[in-house]
Amino acid sequence: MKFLTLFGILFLIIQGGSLYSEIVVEDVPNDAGEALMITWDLPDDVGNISMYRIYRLDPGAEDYILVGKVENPNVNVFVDHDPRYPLHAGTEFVYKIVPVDFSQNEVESLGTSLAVSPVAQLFNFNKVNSLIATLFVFAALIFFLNYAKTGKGLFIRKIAGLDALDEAVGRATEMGKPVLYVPGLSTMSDVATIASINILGPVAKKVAEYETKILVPNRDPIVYTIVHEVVKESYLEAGRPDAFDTDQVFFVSQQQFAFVAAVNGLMMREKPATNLFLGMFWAESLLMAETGNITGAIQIAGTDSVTQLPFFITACDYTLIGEELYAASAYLSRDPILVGSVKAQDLEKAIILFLMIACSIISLIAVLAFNTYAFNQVISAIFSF
Amino acid sequence: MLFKRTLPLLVVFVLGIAMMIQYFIPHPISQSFKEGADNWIRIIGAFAIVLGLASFFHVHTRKIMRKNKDSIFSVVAIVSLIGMALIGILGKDGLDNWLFSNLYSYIIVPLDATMFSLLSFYIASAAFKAFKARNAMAFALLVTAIIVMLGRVSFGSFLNGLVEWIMVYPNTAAQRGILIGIGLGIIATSLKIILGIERSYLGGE
Amino acid sequence: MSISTNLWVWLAAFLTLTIYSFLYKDNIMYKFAEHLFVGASVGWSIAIIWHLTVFQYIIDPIKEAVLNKDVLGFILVLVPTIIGLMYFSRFSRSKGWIARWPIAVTMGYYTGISITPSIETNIFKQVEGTILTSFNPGSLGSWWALLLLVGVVTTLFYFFFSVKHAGFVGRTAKVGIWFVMIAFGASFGYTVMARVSLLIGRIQFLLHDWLGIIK
Amino acid sequence: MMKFWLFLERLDRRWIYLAIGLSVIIPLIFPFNSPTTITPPTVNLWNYIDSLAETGKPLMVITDYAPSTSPELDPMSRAVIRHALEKDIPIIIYGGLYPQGFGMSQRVEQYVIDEMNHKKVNGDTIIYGEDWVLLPFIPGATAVIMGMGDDFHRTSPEDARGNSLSDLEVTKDVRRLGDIGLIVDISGSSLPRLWLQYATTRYGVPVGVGTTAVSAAEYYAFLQTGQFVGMMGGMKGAAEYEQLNEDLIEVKVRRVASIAMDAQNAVHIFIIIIVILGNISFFVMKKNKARRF
Repeated sequence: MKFLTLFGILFLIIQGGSLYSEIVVEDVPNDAGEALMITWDLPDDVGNISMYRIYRLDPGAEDYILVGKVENPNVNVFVDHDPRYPLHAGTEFVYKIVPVDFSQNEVESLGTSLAVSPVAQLFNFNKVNSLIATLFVFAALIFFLNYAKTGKGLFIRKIAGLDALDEAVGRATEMGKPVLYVPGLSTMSDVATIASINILGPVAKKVAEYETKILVPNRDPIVYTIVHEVVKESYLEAGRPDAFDTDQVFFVSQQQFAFVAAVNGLMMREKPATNLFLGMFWAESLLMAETGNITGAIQIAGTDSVTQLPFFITACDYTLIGEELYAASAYLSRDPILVGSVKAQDLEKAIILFLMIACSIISLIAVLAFNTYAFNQVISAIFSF
Repeated sequence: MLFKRTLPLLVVFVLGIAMMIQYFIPHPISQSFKEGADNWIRIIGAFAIVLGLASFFHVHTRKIMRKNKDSIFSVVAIVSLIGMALIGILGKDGLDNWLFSNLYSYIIVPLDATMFSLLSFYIASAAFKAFKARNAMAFALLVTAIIVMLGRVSFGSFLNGLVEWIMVYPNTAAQRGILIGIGLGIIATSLKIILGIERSYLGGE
Repeated sequence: MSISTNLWVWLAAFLTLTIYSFLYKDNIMYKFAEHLFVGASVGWSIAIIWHLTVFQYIIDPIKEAVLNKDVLGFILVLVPTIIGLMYFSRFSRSKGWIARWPIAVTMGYYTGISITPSIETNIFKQVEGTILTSFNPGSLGSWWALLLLVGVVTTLFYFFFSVKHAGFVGRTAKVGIWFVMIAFGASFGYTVMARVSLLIGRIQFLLHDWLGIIK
Repeated sequence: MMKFWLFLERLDRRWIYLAIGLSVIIPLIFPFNSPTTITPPTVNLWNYIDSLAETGKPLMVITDYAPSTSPELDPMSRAVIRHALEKDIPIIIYGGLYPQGFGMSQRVEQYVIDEMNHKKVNGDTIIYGEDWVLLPFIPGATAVIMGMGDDFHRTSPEDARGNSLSDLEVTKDVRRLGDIGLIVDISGSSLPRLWLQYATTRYGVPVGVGTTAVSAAEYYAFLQTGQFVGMMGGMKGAAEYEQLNEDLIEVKVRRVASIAMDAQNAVHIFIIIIVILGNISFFVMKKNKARRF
């Protein structure tokens, strides 16, 4: 259909636009077939026109319906994409453009278009950049997973907050007090929650080995279900399945501040020696961390919530900033495969750095030396969607 | 083993890849697949609350059984839960029931807002206790915080330009750096889950 | 203006004060309010899930499918309902693993949809905004844009994990940490006002709606 | 002196809590009218609204917020509505695209009417329908803006009290969104951008914004490009608007935002002082320890 319209346009160009009506309807690409673009030639008496009304004839309908208007007489393009008058892929629509003069009367129509149907695409070409990036990330991960199997290059730089985990759990053991672990306040939809669960496994195992108690309050019931299994499993791995008390991991409330009220109360009453806040947090970050300060607990936090990082940094002893939270499971386990994935992340970072610097230099050279903004358009074409 | 581990991992893989691919396909079939998946997740998630409730009742009945001075509060929690739920479910007009909405507006809303407002006390005490110029970087943090706070009060408007500059340049720069790192972390963690490399969430064998 | 005669307002005021009493120390009034809050909020969520999810997404669609003899529609609601019910296997000691199925569906869904948006909003958008597209040595703005680029680059260096933070990498990452600290100080100072507004709101409630001292 | 620093070093948090509580309560009961420096975004908004008096076009005030942000945003709605009523600019009060906003607009309306009717200067009272109109909640999200853009009366045939819009003085000539002089969206969310995108870009109605202190940062970019005619940012913005009302058109009422600003100033200054004192004590103690060992 698209080709037909293209031929139509070519035909009109060859004919000088005189034979048929000059209204061209084209499919808007890269969508679900929900939009059409209509263009028309401006009439000779533009000076007498105040606006255009765009009418559409739907298949099976008897009358044209008004789908929109263009209030500038010098504009000759309209995109029909209005949820009130939806278009459907595969059905044909006919358009009519009617100019309106300054006394609000409709004058003679500019004619009608050919019947055109919108097309639903199987691939959105505007997103080809995201696709390439996704494929690249995939490839990098798989490459480094295989590389990791050779056992080479397992170095990870020091992450102070994670080194302190051992000491923090040890302190709780010495004091005979529990460890409090809050796996964030979000659901599984935040990948930070998954990262936190990956850290919880080794931490719970260590706690079980030290014969200490771990308390894990939960806000989301699905997270609760998963966390419960993870902690139970860790006790099993540590060889102390009988020490696991099912109420150690519990559900509190889905209401954000009700959860905080309960956790703050718990901190005041149980006085955990160590508080670990890892995952996704919102405004409650400081409410919990300050209460933990009052009870004198050693606190380690980690989140990818940029707005809450400043509060954790001020109120906790150690804070994992953003990506450090995601690198934690590799750091703690030193599992070659997980370390490999951290290496893949580093490669991606290096490429991003290179792109940022190289694009800046090239576009500056282009602008300053050759006075052209062409490269800037290339950049925005690459990174926008 | 097949049903306990292999097939669930396969489900994660297939669904993960499918959700990724649908993002690139604007066709209505792909759109309705996404809508269907959204609905499924909503329905499946609704059942998990029952496990949450079981945990809630288990914890609190045990506290009541223990019969110490705090047992009474567990009674409060259970009674208010059951009361609120019954009024909301059985009450006339459903969620618009006057008692249900009054309980919401005069119990939950003020408690929520007051808990939230505790932050204004804690933000002050955290600043006092933690903003100490222990080293050059801590000094940088506390000086910026003071400048920005001064710029926000009525007679600090001479600092407006500086505050805006801090927010727009150094602040944005650091946030961008952190955000890019987080993006890579999210992608890597998601891929590890999809590929079955990280599987601790499934529990043991 | 005078003291409120509405009992509901008195209840809200009482609860507000019990929460503030926690600032002094943990006490029985706070414990009461805390447990009331937790219980009532879970009860509230249940009512909401009952009306909005159970009815809107399960019971009504099933009814509709049965009435219209729509087999596909029926199956499309029934299957997730069965998967959801699998969570209940956790109540059994030996069949607990069945709950892995709904968990697997949830994990697959969320990890699958998180990847591409992260590429776009966390990476592409941030990179595009950072690249220098023009530079005019006479304009201050250009130098600030350059500073922004330096800030992003150095901050990213801090997140290199598989390289030792020594020498060039170490020094660059250190500059990045400076940017991070300044940013954190700024956001901290910037947020104070919003938090104090919340307290003002509560105090206005107490003094105006409840006690009627202020207009 | 040493004792003082030692006291500070070991200061119990509860003294700080008490001081913060008092810094808020005292100014609310006994306002001390701290000076307000007026910034360009607020002046621009004020001037634009003021100039509507000459065109006779109505002003639409949208209360797009929920109770949680009302301490910051209510004073803005009140100040803007006061301004328009004083200058006889017809006002359409609208709760915005979400149901919660309607409750907010009702509350603000009631407050301003009470205040105006108490005053009764020159026996000049305000009349519903001639001076202002309250719109009901209309479901349909973005489609509502587009509907208003094409045909205002068809999208919202009646006001919140059941009168037909074509019978009311304020709205009878408002056939479409383009007949409105200015939209002021008061919101803590990203909704003002939606109004900008549709109302300004599609229908050519200028938009001004009132927003929370936190969101204000992201709107500066839009002000610089001139997409918004002006902005009130946070309580301070509202206080500035109240100041302009008082200075330029002599509105003398209780200045809610200015009073809240007193509390804000007190708390901010208090935090700055204790942080500085805390650092001095930190260094004095450190020096002292060094000397002792």
